[in-house]
Amino acid sequence: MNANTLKLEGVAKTFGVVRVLEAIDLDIRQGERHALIGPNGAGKSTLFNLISGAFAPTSGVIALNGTSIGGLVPHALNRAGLGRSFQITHVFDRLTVRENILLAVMGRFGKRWSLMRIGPVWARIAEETDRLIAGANLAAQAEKRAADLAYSEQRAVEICMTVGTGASVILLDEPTAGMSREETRHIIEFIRRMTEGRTLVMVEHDMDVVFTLADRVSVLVNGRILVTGTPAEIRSDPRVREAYLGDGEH
Amino acid sequence: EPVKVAYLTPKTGSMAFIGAMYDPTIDFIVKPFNAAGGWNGNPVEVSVYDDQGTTQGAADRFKQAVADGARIIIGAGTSPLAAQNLADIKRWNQRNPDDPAILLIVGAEGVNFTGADCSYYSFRFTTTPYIRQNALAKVMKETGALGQKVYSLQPDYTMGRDMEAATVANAKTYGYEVVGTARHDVFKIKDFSSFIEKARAGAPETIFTANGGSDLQLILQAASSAGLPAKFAGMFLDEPGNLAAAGPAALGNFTAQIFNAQAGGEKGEAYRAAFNAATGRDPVAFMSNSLITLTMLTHAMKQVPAAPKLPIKALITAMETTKTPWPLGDLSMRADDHQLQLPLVVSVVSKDAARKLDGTDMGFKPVKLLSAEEASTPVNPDCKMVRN
Amino acid sequence: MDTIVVALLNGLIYGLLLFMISSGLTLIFGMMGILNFAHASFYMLGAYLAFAATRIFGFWGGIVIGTLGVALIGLICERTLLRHVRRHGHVQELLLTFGLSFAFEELVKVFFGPYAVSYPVPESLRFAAFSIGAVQYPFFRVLIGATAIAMFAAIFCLLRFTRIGLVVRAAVLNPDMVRALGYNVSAIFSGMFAVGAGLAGLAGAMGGAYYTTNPNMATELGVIVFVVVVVGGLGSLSGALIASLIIGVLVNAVVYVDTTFGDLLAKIGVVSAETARTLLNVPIANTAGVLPFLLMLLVLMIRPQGIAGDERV
Amino acid sequence: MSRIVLVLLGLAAAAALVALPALGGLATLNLANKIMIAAVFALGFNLLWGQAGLPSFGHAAYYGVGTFATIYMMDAIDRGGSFPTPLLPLVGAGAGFLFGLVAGWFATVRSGVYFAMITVAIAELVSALAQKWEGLFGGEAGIRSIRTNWGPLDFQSTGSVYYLTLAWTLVVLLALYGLQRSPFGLVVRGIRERELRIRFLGYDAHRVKTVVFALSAAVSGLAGGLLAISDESASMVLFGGAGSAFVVLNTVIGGAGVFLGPVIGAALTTSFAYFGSSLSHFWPFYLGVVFVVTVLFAPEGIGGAILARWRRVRDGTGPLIGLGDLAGLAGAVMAMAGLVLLIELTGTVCSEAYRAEIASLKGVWPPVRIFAVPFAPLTPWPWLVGLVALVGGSRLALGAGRPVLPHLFAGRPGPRAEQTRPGESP
Amino acid sequence: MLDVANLHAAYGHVKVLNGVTFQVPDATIATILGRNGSGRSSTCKAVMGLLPPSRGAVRIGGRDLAGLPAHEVARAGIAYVPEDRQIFRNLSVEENMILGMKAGRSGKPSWTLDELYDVFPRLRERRNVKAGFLSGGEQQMLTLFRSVLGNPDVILIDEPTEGLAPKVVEALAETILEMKRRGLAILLLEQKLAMVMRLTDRVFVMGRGEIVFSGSVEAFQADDEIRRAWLEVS
Ligand SMILES: Nc1ncnc2c1ncn2[C@@H]1O[C@H](COP(=O)(O)OP(=O)(O)OP(=O)(O)O)[C@@H](O)[C@H]1O
Ligand SMILES: Nc1ncnc2c1ncn2[C@@H]1O[C@H](COP(=O)(O)OP(=O)(O)OP(=O)(O)O)[C@@H](O)[C@H]1O
Ligand SMILES: [Mg+2]
Ligand SMILES: [Mg+2]
Repeated sequence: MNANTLKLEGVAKTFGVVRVLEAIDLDIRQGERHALIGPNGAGKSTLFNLISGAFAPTSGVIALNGTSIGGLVPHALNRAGLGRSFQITHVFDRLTVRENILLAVMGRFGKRWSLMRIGPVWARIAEETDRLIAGANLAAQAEKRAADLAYSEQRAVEICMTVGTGASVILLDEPTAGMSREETRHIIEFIRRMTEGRTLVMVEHDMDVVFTLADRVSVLVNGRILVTGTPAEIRSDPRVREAYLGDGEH
Repeated sequence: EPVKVAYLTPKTGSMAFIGAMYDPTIDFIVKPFNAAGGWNGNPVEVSVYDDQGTTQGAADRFKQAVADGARIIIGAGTSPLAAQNLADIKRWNQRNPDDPAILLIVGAEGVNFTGADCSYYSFRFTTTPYIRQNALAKVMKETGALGQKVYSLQPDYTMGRDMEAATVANAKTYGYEVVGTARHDVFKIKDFSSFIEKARAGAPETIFTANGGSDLQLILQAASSAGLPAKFAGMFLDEPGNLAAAGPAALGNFTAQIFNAQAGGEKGEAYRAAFNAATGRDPVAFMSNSLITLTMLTHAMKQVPAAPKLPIKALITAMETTKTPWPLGDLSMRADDHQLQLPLVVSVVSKDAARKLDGTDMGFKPVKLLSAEEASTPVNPDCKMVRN
Repeated sequence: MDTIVVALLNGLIYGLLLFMISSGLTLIFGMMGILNFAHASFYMLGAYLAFAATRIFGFWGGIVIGTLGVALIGLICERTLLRHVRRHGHVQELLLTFGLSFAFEELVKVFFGPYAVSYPVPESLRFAAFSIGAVQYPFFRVLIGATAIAMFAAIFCLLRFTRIGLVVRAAVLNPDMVRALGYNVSAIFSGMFAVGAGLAGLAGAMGGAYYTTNPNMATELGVIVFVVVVVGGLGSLSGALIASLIIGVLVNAVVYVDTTFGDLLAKIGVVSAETARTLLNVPIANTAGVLPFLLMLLVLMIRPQGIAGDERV
Repeated sequence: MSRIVLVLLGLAAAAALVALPALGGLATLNLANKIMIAAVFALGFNLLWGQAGLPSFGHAAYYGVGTFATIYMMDAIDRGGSFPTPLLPLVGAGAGFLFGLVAGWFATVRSGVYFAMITVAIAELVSALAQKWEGLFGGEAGIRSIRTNWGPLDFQSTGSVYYLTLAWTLVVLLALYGLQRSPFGLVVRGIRERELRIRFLGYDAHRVKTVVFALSAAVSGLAGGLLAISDESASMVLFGGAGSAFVVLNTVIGGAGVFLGPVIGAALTTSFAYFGSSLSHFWPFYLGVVFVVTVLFAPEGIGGAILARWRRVRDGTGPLIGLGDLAGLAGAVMAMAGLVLLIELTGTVCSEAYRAEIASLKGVWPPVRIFAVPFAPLTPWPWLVGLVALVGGSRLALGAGRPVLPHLFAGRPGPRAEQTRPGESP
Repeated sequence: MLDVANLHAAYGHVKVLNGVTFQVPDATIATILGRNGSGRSSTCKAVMGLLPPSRGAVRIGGRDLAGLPAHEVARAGIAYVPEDRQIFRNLSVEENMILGMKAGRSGKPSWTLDELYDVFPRLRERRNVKAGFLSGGEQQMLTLFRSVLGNPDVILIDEPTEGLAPKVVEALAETILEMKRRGLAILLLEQKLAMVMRLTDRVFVMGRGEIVFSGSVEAFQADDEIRRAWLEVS
């Protein structure tokens, strides 16, 4: 197997005349946690959307485990091993927490057209669902409707779902947005636990989160990758300070 | 013990205007009949059932009517409704051979009712497009109004297709040339000006049409505003509302009418006056069919001898054999296909008509009254009636 | 040649009438996101109100009262009914107007009976505007066309050169934020709805006179206005205009086609001549009524946002 | 406790249903048949709407196709073909399924309003086809056939048709309930909530929607098959807009979000049409008003309102019927009575027959009879009474309803979830 | 000067504000701190009239605005920048800005489009793009500018730094200080303590729908008790 789980080569995107991304090359390694940072409007969300198949790249190749995933529709992408969460929470409001997560797990076990819950595989599905719910500290809320949860809990459900599909590569878009310091600390811990052994790519503006969670960081500026490196390297890179961090407390 | 009669008609829905016509006719015929003793002392009781203009509604009402004890069913709706009634009658009689019911079709003009679908237990009290076209062509030819070039503009369903076929078939008989035919979707075309322009290309003198309702009104409007010189010869111009809606565009067009007081002379005028005195209205269009149906029914009943329960078969026989007087001439029911034999009036819309209609200054001036024999067309060969 | 010109003109004018009716619908949808099922009912109410008023105020008085009266009815509907279901989303609004269309049709029958009423174009307006060959082209048709064009211009200016258009478009998605910027959203919504309804009322007052005024006129036109709006692109005014004209010309032009579907397919070589004569022997000219639906289906499959609609963000 | 009550209620209902032929007359049985057919149709429709969130405004097409297919099969049996009569509705279901598969594949490419418009277009085209293709659809006269007996089973009486319809209705209810509770049903509801999410969980949403559409069409077709058995005929009128409209009406009045909602709606509107039409020609207007009022004040439908009260009892937060409910109900009845009085008066006074009567009485306005009570239309009293009842009743209903209304709305998503979401069509 | 006195408000039956009282004088930046869900955003909504207050007063220039519809409140000179970037996605950037434009009530120096574009030039580049296509941070800035263009006397800014790159946060801070220089009364809701301490003149701490602390930055920093009880999670 290719060690580079997710590989981008020369990926570019233009909207009309606006060139948002130019020739992005990126290697995400098996099992690493990779953060994508950069100024507002640098193209981070766009890059995410390209990887997750929402748009097609104008040029370039995106490969997952060595095979191109360009042009795949979302469900095919998912089955190829890619999971994503959304910047704005996308839970199923009127389903219970358990049902939300069950949907993700069911699909992983190939029970997409099942009319009955018979057979040993359903025991495993239930077990896995319970495990995820417990992992997210949602056991007490399991039978509540997702819409009735607090925001941070919804985010947890969202991440559980993404993990629950068994994706090997997980994309998270600003997972801590809208959370207080305390909640953020909590969710970082949770993400770390849930994505153990998987490859994680995330966009985040909160440098605390980035520097505590990420193994490597890529800085995107004006549609180009400025630099990729460990948190320490990034923190001390003068170009990054200039373009992104400014002269604030970091 | 009253004789129960069920009158099935649309009172609501988009066909409600049909049912609204029939209200005044029932009491007008039935009251005097009951006053004179009814059927051997038993009054006739007519109940109106709203079939809502849908075939499902018609089926429901039929079941309700027979459950209520009616064995004489009057189907006063459009062809699809009458077809449903007919199917229900046939089923009923098949399942209840000892307790048969009959269907009196008031206004449906589909050829099949006295053709392929004719039945011993059903009677049709109106014409077919063939009969009307024949009458129109005959009279217009005689009076020189027909011309050499004829066009056919029809609604694209059974009746329109029959009218078109009749128009083409009669070309030789009445010495005209069909310069074109066109059919259109029913109640879907708002602007008929293209149809009019297309017709204009053949320079017809007469345009035959089986249209009614808003389609007819729209066609007349379009023709008049485009200044098309041809006249229309139609079946249903005298439905209430048409003259009002078409306005001056209606003038000069021909129609084959079931009843026209002026054409009936004194008798006709007396009948109209009596009806008007009782109901405040003149008998027009299918109102006349309803009057004919009820008149013939009550007249036939008089021929049926007393019994504990009205014997339906005897009623059928009486219906087939008696001639019923009617202001325009005698009415009879042809035994071979149960098609009404009736006199027809061909009239033209004119401001000189004796009676003005719909609050307009126009009315129907009779051109010629055809006797039942003159108006008749041969038995439909498709009708294979099983008489039992 | 003359025939072609007349056919084209007929098609265009019919298209303009369609636009007249559907412009209000487009406006209300494009601005407020309400798919107003009762819109064709407003058209019908316009015709009936004008008819009732004509007896007292004359033809022009009837047109004015038909327009304003329906605008008022629209206003009342918005204030007392629609406003209260808005927070439940567009489907609920759609259902409400669906129920209203049902009720309006029956209400008209309560007052005016089930038949068509006599609401003709007055004698004084029945003259030819000009003639093309043997054809005297009626003035009233031209008047309908001109009104529709004036209507387009007026709405276009309203939306383009005043801030109202912006405010309403913004308020559909974020009413609270627009309020917080200092705009009286509910007043503007009511006004917009009233204008949309009034436009349908005007179309009804004119169309009812030229065509017919009967209780089924809403149902007969109801679906076709939706076709116009969908084909044009939901909410796009110029799209609606283009779609109206296309549909108008198409349904008029198809009448002149003297061939059947079978022949057409046989000519291309898709089916055998035998099949053409038997199974597919449907003259194309007979399909004028269903053509708009075919067109709509086609547009929805190929270009779902319609001719001029943009992909909503 | 509540479960026992439910079971008892269910048993009582079942007993009443089985005993109906012995109790009711022919007309009652026929009404019951029509209610069940409408209920099955509405259940099929609601599978698409309530479960998958896809609003179809052209469902009559699948219903009609089911009816025609079944009639053709009945005809084949009549000519000596062998097919068990009790299974005839499956023919309708099969036809609906196949047609739904094709139509659904096209329609579900889009969502929201666009989806709705495609269903309308398909229905219109089918309706036009039925009008033009006389050979298959029988033109205006339609086509008919007859029920044949099967083995020892006699299907000639309305009673036997009733039992057959009842059996199939129960089968459909059970099957749909099972489907809703099944894992696949969960996927369908997920699509209703957030299709994009479902796709990112690895489900082929288009395929799922196509299948749901086809299933919904199949149930509608099955209802059409039941109609064919009951009426023994089919005509192009079935494809008209009225059928598509009524199924929406039934579902909304009953409540799309409640499993039995469509059944309640079907029962109400079918009986309303059945009895109403013999009482007043303006019954469709009243139905329209009931519909509008439901949408306004009980967006979850009557089923939703009942369910909310049931929950109230179960959770011990209130009585089954509170004082507010009673006042609201009384107000609604009063308002409706006032409306009926006003409309009947107006309708009669404006009618041609009445004007003719005035003419024949030489200008005297005869009393207007409403439910056998005479009213003098030229005095202000009947009008005033109607107006007062209408206005007062509405006030009572609205005022009394105020504390109740939040309960009615209980089922909707909270404000947080209501914010518009990107990537979703309106 | 914004003067909020004893404000109460509820979502349905759930009370969120239980008598909120505070003042923000002109040319002052005040910050409300508090845990998630303490009711800060609700305070802004209640002041604006978006969440109708059940009791209490909202005064500006002596006039009580409590209970008025939101558009009246806005016209009285209060602007609101919501936390959830309520940009008009279907309008272009410039149209969004135009919608915000409104003449101020007093003769205070007014803001112009160009001036704001200079603060964050990316928006100028994007002026004809539909706002829905903007990146998260661009949307955040647009929301702020749109309100500023209304030339308000009082501005309520809810979580402005959310999703902003650190460098843009600098520009934002600069803009807020400029507003203060032009005499606005500014109420800030913010989570980033460092930023708060740098900008603000006054600190309010909110807990359970009430103001539990009110004072200068120094007083706040000195009061460990308050921080522990109302801001940190044990
Ligand atoms: N559909 C589009 N049409 C035009 N421009 C677009 C479109 N989508 C994005 N853009 C532009 O592309 C640029 C990159 O946007 P993107 O959302 O990827 O930024 P980002 O890095 O995620 O920023 P942020 O951190 O602020 O969220 C932005 O300037 C945006 O305006
Ligand atoms: N629309 C709503 N309906 C019902 N409850 C709400 C609504 N909005 C907020 N709440 C509740 O009101 C309380 C206060 O919320 P508010 O948004 O004012 O808090 P906040 O201090 O701004 O928190 P945050 O840091 O999350 O923005 C919370 O418990 C929240 O759950
Ligand atoms: Mg982004
Ligand atoms: Mg907040």
